[in-house]
Amino acid sequence: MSTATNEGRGSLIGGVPGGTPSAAHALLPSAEPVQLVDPDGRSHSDQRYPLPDGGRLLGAYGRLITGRRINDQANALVRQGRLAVYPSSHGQEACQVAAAVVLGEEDWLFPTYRDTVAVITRGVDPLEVLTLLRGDWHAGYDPYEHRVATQATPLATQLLHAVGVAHAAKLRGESTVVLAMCGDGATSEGDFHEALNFAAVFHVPVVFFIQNNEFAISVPLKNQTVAPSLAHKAIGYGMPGERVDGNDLAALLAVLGAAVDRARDGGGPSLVEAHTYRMQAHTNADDATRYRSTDDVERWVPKDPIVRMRAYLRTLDLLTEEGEQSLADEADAVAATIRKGLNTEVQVNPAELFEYVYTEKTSQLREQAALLREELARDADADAAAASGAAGDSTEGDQR
Amino acid sequence: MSTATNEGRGSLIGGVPGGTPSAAHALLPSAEPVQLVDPDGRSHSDQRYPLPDGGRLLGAYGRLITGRRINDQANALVRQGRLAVYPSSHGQEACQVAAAVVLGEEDWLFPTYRDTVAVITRGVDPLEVLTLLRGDWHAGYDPYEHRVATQATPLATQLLHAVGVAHAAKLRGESTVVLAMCGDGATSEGDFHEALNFAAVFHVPVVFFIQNNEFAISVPLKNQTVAPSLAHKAIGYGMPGERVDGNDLAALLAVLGAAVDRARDGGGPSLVEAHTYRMQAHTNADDATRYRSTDDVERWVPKDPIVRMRAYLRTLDLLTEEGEQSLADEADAVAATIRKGLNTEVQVNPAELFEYVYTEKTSQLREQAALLREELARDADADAAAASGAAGDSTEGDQR
Amino acid sequence: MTQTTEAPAPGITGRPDAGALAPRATTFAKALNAALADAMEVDASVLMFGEDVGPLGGVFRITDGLTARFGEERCFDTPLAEAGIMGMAVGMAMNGMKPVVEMQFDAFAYPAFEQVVSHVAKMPNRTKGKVRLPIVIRIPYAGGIGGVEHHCDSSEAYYAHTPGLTVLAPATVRDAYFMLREAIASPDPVVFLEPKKLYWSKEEVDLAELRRTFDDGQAPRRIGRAVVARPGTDATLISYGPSVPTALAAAAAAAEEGRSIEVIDLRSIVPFDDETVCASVRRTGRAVVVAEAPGFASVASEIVARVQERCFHSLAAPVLRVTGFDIPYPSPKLEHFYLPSVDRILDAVDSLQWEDGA
Amino acid sequence: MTQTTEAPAPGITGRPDAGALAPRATTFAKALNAALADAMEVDASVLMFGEDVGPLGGVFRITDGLTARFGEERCFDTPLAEAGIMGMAVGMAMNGMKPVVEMQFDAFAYPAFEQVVSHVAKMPNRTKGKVRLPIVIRIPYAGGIGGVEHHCDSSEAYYAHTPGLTVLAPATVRDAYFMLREAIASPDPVVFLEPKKLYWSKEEVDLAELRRTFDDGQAPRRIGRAVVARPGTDATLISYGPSVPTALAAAAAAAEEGRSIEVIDLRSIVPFDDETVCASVRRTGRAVVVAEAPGFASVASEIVARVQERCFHSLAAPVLRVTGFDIPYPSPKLEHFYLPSVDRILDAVDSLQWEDGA
Ligand SMILES: Cc1ncc(C[n+]2csc(CCOP(=O)(O)OP(=O)(O)O)c2C)c(N)n1
Ligand SMILES: Cc1ncc(C[n+]2csc(CCOP(=O)(O)OP(=O)(O)O)c2C)c(N)n1
Ligand SMILES: [Mg+2]
Ligand SMILES: [Mg+2]
Repeated sequence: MSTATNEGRGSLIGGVPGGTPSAAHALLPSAEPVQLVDPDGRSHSDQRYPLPDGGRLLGAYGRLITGRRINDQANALVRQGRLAVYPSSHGQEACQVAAAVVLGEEDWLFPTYRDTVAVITRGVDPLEVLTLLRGDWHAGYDPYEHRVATQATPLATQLLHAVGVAHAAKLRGESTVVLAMCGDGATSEGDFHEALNFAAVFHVPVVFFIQNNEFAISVPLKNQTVAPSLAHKAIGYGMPGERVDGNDLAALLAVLGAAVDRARDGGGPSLVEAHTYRMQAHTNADDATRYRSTDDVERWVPKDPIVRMRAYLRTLDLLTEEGEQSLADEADAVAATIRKGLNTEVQVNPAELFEYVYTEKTSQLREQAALLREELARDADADAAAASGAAGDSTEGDQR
Repeated sequence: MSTATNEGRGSLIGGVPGGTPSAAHALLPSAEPVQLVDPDGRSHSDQRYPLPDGGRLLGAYGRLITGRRINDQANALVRQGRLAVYPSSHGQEACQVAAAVVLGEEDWLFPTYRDTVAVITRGVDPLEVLTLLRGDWHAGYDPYEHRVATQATPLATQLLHAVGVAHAAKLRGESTVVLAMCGDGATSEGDFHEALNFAAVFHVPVVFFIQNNEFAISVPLKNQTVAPSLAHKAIGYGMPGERVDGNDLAALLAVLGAAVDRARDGGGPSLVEAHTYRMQAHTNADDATRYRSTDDVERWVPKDPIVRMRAYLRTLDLLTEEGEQSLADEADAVAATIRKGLNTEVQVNPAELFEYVYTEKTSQLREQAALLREELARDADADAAAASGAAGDSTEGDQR
Repeated sequence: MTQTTEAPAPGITGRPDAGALAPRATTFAKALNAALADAMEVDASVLMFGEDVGPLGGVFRITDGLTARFGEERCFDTPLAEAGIMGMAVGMAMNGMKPVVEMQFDAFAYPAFEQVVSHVAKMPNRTKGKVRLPIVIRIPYAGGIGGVEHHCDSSEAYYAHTPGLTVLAPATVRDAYFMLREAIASPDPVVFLEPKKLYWSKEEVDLAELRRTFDDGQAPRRIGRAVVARPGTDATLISYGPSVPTALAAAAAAAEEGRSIEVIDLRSIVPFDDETVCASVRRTGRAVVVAEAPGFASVASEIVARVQERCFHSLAAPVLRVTGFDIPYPSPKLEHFYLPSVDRILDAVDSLQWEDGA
Repeated sequence: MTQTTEAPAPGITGRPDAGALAPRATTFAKALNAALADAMEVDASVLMFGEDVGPLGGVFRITDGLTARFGEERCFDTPLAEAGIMGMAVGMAMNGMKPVVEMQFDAFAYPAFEQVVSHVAKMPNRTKGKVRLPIVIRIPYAGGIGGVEHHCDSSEAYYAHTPGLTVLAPATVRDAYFMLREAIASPDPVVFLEPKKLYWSKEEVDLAELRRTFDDGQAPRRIGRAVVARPGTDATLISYGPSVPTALAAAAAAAEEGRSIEVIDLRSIVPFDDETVCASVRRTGRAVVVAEAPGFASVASEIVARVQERCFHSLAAPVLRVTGFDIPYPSPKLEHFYLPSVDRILDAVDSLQWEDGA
């Protein structure tokens, strides 16, 4: 009916509905996911997405090696009981790395529980990231330090926060771009829909990045959607959708990089779906054999993101044997830091339970904190009596 | 990646994601809304949608006349204080009528607060329909009698109920189709998204019917979405979307009829967007001059659904002067019934407040009902004393 | 915690406010509107958004004129999605803004419940206070206006039970102004409940004077501070929001029968002012809690529980409740049977075992 | 309302159940699984759906084997959307089915809150009982399992405050079985709270015998019926769900100190069994309510309020509460500071003014 396009650059409210059929079709993703380097390490050219240069690929490849090492290390620590639970991104590290490295310092990353590697790649201290999963009570890191939101657990809720952060930045005229991650399962939640629609209507710089790893715990993609692809949802919000091989680091850097550039240039939000696979169980607590065969998983082994990027870089002599060794050493160093950090017990202070619920404790919380303090003091006295020592100090825990 | 199509006919779980580009494009709506009879009453042929035959059009036209009369009558009753509030569908009657008449007896209709005319067209007693708006406490009609759900107020919530009704029917092997209505504003709610996705994944026979009347109270469509059209959302769920001129009764009958047939034949859900306009304020309580000009509204006057259908039918001599008179008389009769019915005061029985909250009253509700009964008895005694009569009966109100 | 030293609030009866210059009749709605406008003027990070709050000015006109005055970047309509509104507010608050959002009616806030409970209430704690969320959630609230289903819910218990939220309900025009200003200034998320039936109530107040008082830091704190709305000696009525005028009317009626009833207007449900409430009950020895919401597991239950825990030996009778019934909010023709009424309150007061040894 | 005549439930300590034949150690989880299977077998309209409840059998394996046994049309996975699950359940229940839905964890039920409050709870009333909604909402519930954030919420107050919902929380293996069967058979919507920490608790029960008892209509009604889980004379502990074992342990410890404590297991939060609770408190004269949820405006508040309203003159001391603090549920390393503990309960009992004239 209307022929206006949906480019609302610069205005707070985006374009108007309508649009010519061809303009509309431009919002649809390509029929096949963008791939620049295939599983055998051969590169393919793509008209829209130039291959990132060797230096960039090599740098990102290093993060890939470290990312894999972090996943392996965390899994080991779970087995040793030093981490409560770990949702591994094993096999998805190319997505993790790309999501972090395409962003500038002024940008924000909104990760989920599975995106620990992305968060660390962005610069957050690994020990801080693992705080919560060690049993401490808070999310671990200061979101403002590296502009990384806390790893969201309630699915898709964070996508709306991402829109809000971008909206605030836009209102202040800042050039911040927000990259918000979610899984294939999360796309079914109402908050996914509302986030994409708000982003489009307010024309804010958010890149929605779906890691489609074909499972939501035990539920396969076909029970999640029967759409041609998840990226086909974008047109319903009037934003472009794109599909990318989620195990192809080069393609991810290119496609996500273009989406970030577009957003920064006032082109508004977009949706990128990466096709990847969850190689391990949902978490260590999950038993994946109940719902998928090892054959299914095996089929994805040859598509591993590290294998192909290594082959590509080695073939071009961008990566040498020594280079590999030094990347492995770097990765080992990070793993060692994690291991060492997790060897020291988390020190928790129960008084902190009441400290941050409100900026200033309510009288109710003051009473409750006092109750706990008394209990602890009594316990301490009893312990002290038992050990015939003295332990009056702990009563002061919440006085700061 | 995968080339399977998303046709999952017959299986409980629909198809798998993926699909060839051309198959995917088939899910997109036409570039322009389907129109079979233009505002001047001229018919146009459309390859996909044959014009309904004259008898069918004439029958539906009669309902259109009655529908308009109901809207006018209800508005008048609001002005007289006999109805609390009335969200009129003035100008949208073609949508209202078509939604009701394309369904068979075994089918279900899920209307919103604005769809009173659709509900009455489906056969529900007008006085029952207006029960709630008169100030009585319940929805007025038995949803099972005509298979019409209660008129939903919380936006988009009913779309999920529609999916559930269709799903249950499908599990029992019944041929029920469900037509679920909502407005353009409601498409922004998370429940809209979840309903369409559930319908597609479970491949259930639901026709989602959006009356895009360009406003959600004061909010114009452009602040609701920047998608090429609302029907473009369908592809994101893997179902076909279609657009239709919402003031063209013939096109509505054709398009909705085809969608219902498709659903009944196991073709799964689809989404139909009708382009229409809310000619009056949101409800009588709203002041539309605060957010739109009379000019905007005037532009839609020539597109009135009655005017064009009348012109078409008169031109073809399907409608005669006497025919018109008798339709007007029918409409008057319905209006008179409504007027008369609303002249008698609603009789409310406070004891009923506690009757239906649970199948069997909890002991808590028994106590609360008793408290109210005592109060009323005391009041009655006081009244009786004042009038020196007797009024013991009212204490028995909740004993049934 | 000390009780506010301010004089009892004037109630909604329109008693002239002695302190104000050039008073004139001002509605509760207008006071809220002025509070929003003043807050937006003094702080550029204050934003107002929601459904129909832009050009229309909100279905209750609380945001009237704000878009015209501050531009559509500061007061704007969103797509129709409450979780979206709430979630976007979280992000904006994370990034330096002070969003005030309107949920169009109480029952239409429920789609946002996950965002409220899992994020608005908990994000500050989750981040050790690094991320504060200075969000105000304005909710036209409760009944008594002859509204149809979904338009009259009293939803305070859901919020009051959720740690991390401040929950306020003003009952007077002055409090409407000061409490909304205070809510917007608060670094913590506030659920701000606006009793619909009081929107059109009036008081003689001078809004310019209120603004000066607030901007000068002279307005006594109201968050966490109850107030004695009417002093009395024989029993205490504890109420908030829409029930305050009903409680005051009941106290006035009781006075005619020779009973001196104290009325407490909580104003702040969370934090709760134990001190003011308990001081009153210890003095009077009798208490009735009045609230519109269904009584079961409600804020009224909490008040009863706290009062008997803290004032047990001062009580001459059990603490009673006059609340809504445990049923869905009824339709216009029936709501008066449901709502706490003066008679029902007086009945409750009468049953407070006034006879010796009863 | 009369109290059930059945003997006190055996608790979770695994005491043998005298009435059962061939008893063997059965977990709470297994009893729930059996109840679902048995209900699905006797009634073809019973369906089970939710997230991961199909081939996986649910993250707690409560639906283990149901898809294999009854087919994917009767027990199936849905897309990941809780409002969707709940809304579809409403439609299915409208159209002749008895849906049992699983919310994966308590906090993940919040997206469905609008559907629960505005439809599940109210549709029957709205339609004058024409549309009944025999839906069971199963919620793995509360803490004590060392779970991370969002996985340990005690959300019962939200549901108990909402008229129209039946709210149940079993504490024993037998009750888990019978109450889930009863919930599925109920024509009204039921929020069925499954204390996670009890999933692995065991009792010697014969599931086949339980099934016969239920199918023969011999199982005494449990909806609306509390039970005395341990008799005593000096004070009453009122608890439900995950707090029952803690209360029983406290009573056992008190017994060693010479105090005879009665423990009530509510089982049914809504409807509430005033009779059983008040009979006990009138006998003992003292009461402490024990519950995991934050105490403010909670079910515990309600119990305190009701008991003091109804038993005021029997009370020797105020009714006290031992509840969770008014803070977000803490992390694994800190949850033991938060949860009601035996010591905290004993402290509360000790403070019930046992000295004359205190
Ligand atoms: C609102 C909500 N519902 C349910 C859950 C429980 N849950 C945690 S992860 C998960 C599966 C998510 O799948 P997906 O989005 O594909 O992400 P992936 O785990 O594959 O990375 C579920 C159901 C949750 N965290 N939040
Ligand atoms: C969940 C919810 N939020 C808000 C409202 C208040 N409300 C009632 S109608 C309406 C506008 C709906 O617009 P649309 O869906 O386009 O339908 P129309 O009124 O145009 O028929 C709003 C915001 C509601 N009923 N439900
Ligand atoms: Mg996934
Ligand atoms: Mg509309």
